[in-house]
Amino acid sequence: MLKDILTTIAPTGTIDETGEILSLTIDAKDWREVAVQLRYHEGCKFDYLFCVTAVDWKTHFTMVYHFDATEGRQRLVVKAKINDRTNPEIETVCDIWRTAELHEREAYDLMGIKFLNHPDLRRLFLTDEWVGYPLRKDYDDPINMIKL
Amino acid sequence: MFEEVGRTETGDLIINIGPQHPATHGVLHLVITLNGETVKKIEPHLGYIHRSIEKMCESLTYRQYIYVTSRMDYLSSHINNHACALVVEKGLQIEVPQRAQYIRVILDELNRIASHLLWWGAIAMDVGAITPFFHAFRERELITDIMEETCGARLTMNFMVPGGTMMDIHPDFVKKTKAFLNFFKSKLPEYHELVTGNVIFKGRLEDVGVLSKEDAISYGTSGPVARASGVSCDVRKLYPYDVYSQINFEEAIETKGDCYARYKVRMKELEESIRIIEQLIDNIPEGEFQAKTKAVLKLPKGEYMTRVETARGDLGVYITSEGGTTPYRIKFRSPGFSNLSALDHMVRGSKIGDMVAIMGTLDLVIPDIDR
Amino acid sequence: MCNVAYGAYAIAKNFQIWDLNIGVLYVSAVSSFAVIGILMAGWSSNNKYSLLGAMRSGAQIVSYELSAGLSILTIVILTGSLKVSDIIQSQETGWWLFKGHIPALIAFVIYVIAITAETNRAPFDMAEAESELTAGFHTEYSGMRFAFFFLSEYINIFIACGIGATLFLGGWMPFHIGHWEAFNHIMDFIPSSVWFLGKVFFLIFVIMWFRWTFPRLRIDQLLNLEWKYLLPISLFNLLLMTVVAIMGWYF
Amino acid sequence: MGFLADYISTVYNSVKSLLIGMKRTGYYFTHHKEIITEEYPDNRATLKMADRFKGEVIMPHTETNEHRCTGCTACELACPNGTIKIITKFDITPEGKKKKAIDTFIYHLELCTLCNLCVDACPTGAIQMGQGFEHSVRNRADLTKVLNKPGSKVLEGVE
Repeated sequence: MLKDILTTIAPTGTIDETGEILSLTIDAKDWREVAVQLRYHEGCKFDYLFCVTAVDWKTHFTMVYHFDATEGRQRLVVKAKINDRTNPEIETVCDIWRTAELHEREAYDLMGIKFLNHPDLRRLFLTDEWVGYPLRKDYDDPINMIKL
Repeated sequence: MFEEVGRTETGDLIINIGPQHPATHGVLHLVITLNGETVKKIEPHLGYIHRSIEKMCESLTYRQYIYVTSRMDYLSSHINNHACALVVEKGLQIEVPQRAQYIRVILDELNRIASHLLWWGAIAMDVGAITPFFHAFRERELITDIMEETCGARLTMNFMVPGGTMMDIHPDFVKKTKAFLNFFKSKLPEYHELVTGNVIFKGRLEDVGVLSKEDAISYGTSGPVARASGVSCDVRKLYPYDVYSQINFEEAIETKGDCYARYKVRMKELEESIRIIEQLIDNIPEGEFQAKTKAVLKLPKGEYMTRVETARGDLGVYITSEGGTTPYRIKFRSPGFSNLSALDHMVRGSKIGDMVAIMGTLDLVIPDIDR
Repeated sequence: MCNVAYGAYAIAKNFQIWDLNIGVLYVSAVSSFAVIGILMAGWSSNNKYSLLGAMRSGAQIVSYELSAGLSILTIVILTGSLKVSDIIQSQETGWWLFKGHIPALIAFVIYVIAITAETNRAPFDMAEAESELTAGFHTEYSGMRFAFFFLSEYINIFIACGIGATLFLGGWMPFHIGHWEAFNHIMDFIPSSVWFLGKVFFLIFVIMWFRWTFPRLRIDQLLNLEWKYLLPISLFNLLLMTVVAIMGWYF
Repeated sequence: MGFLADYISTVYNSVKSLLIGMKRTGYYFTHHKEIITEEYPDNRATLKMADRFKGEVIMPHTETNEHRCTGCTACELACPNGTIKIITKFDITPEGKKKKAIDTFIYHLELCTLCNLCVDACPTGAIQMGQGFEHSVRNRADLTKVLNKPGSKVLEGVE
């Protein structure tokens, strides 16, 4: 069972079965070890990283990773909670899933989450001089078209 | 970034393909390091048409946010709208009438044909043939006419609403669609005569930009790109939505992973789309085209993820709801963005001409990448 | 520049400015100047696309010159003369394309391919390759300067097709069939200039036809085609034609 | 000899595939009846758009200069872009009651994405999608339109 495996590889995490996909919530510090296990553990083999996104909860951030296993056809959502709002940091996984490289750059660009050990962490969409991270809830756009 | 333009320390040439360049089909900016004609490194610079759709959607209601998504992947706007409608229906547990499901799927497949046709013309144009483009647009024009008659617009239809479709189909819809299918089936052999069998075309695409199965999975590619590498990833088969579970069709899979395999997958998908429409078009059930929904839609607190198969691959819509009328956070996992990440890996070591062919077979739509 | 080549052309019967004794050699020599223009234009633009385009066209034109030259040689072997008027006169009884059997046919096909490449037309338009190099060597040119490039390109096509028409299709010679006297008489009524221009425009039409139909080759495939296919075939063909000419196996 | 046979068959097949392609383009060169393009500016008089074509939002008026808009602002709320702005006033009915009615119905065509949500939301069918599509103007302000005609009233009986 996937649930049992998840409790062994992430003992500190909480598992939520209410949603349509099984979801695992962990702390950002444990993310790297859990990620390696998810990719290579016999019972998981989550080789397809479908979606990487960050959610701003005003007090903290969560990184949301959607996984697919192309062989076992099981799905999983992993939420890594980042408590430090002023300087959010999490380990990169772009050496495990190559697609994460661009997705993490996008999250850095729009949410301002720093991915440690990322090979090329730069702004992706916005210019290098841009101040602030637009997708954060407290971001204020001085030229707001709707308000004008 | 602009200091790089010119030459590297090792004497390699750096050239910019884009933002305005015939090969990029939009405002994609690629910085390419060249050694002679051979590509050493390729680096995408994005954001020229980033409209921050995700942020915009946070202030739009669940009825309103659908229209914005037409502007993401404008070539398969119906399918994008479909994904957005599905996620709301899933959250509110709305039962969609059979008629609406049929109409949606038919329109999806017509949209897929139109998108692949444009791609077919564009890839031929990329490798230098001119005539196929006109052939493709002749057929595509008929599809846009059908769309215009039923939805009122040719490209950004906004025809889906949560719970069904906005209007019923036009009285001529069935007749015209059938006429189009017959016409298209008679023209499809010409496509193969003109392009598929052509020795120059084959030479340009075969063994170019090979993406192995492991890499295809690791780079998170989806749609025709992944299927050409042997990854079974058709969402219509894996996680069927609407009436796809009742339809008999095949998933086009090739194993070689080169540009020609991607070409063949898309050509096969054209035929499969015809098959799907043919199965549905005669049996559109009578009844309502829209389920009764509340005037104000409020998604219950929670997280929702829907995946649909667009013409480019696997589009995921991820909504975090706090129970209000607008999404708290919405994320569009666009297929083009993940496919783009594999570009550098595929292009390295090949010629500039190959790069154009690889870009063509990836079928990138830049608004989809930038969102 | 390329207009100099027109001097040696027999546009109609008894209408030739300069019937020099190395006419064909002269025309092909002058028409291959075009590559210098392209190279210089590409290099002096100070633009990387242009530079790449110019380098490509240099490699391409120089190599395709070989098989074009060899195909011309096959006909020169048959006629035994480089003089334009002699070549046309030798086709009085029939065009070399028909009289020279299979070797002449092969030479003709190779010649058409080679001149398509030499004049930078699709599917060999590597020098401009709009989807790769935006416009190649003439990216930075506009207005009259751009027009000059295209004028020279089209003039070059006309010249190359003119040589083809002269060598293989009998120049201004009307189309005659054996002993059909009445038919031959009717053909003679058509002015000789119409015959010549008709043949040239037919060849130009074929080259344009290529352009609609074919995708562009890649630079390495382009050179492969020349060095692996066209050059060996035309060398072999030249040998074959020599045998045919020595044995007198042509009409 | 296998090598030579391969070589020759490669050449043969390549040339054949090229000739097939040329046959196809040659066919279309000589058969140019299948023209499906429209000669747009010249056929303006006969041009007929599809019935549902979404060109702009219009408000139909009857001959007696009456429309069906009650000023309920459903369209204004439905619009995702803030395209519609309704300014209401209060009419005095013959019985002496106050009745809400529109003063001006402002429509910003420059913001409109023609998504049809306002027409869908309208309870009285007062606004429709029009067929006009030639919207180019010299001044951006010209795209801001007032849809109700001057002096127009609500049609009797529309609530």
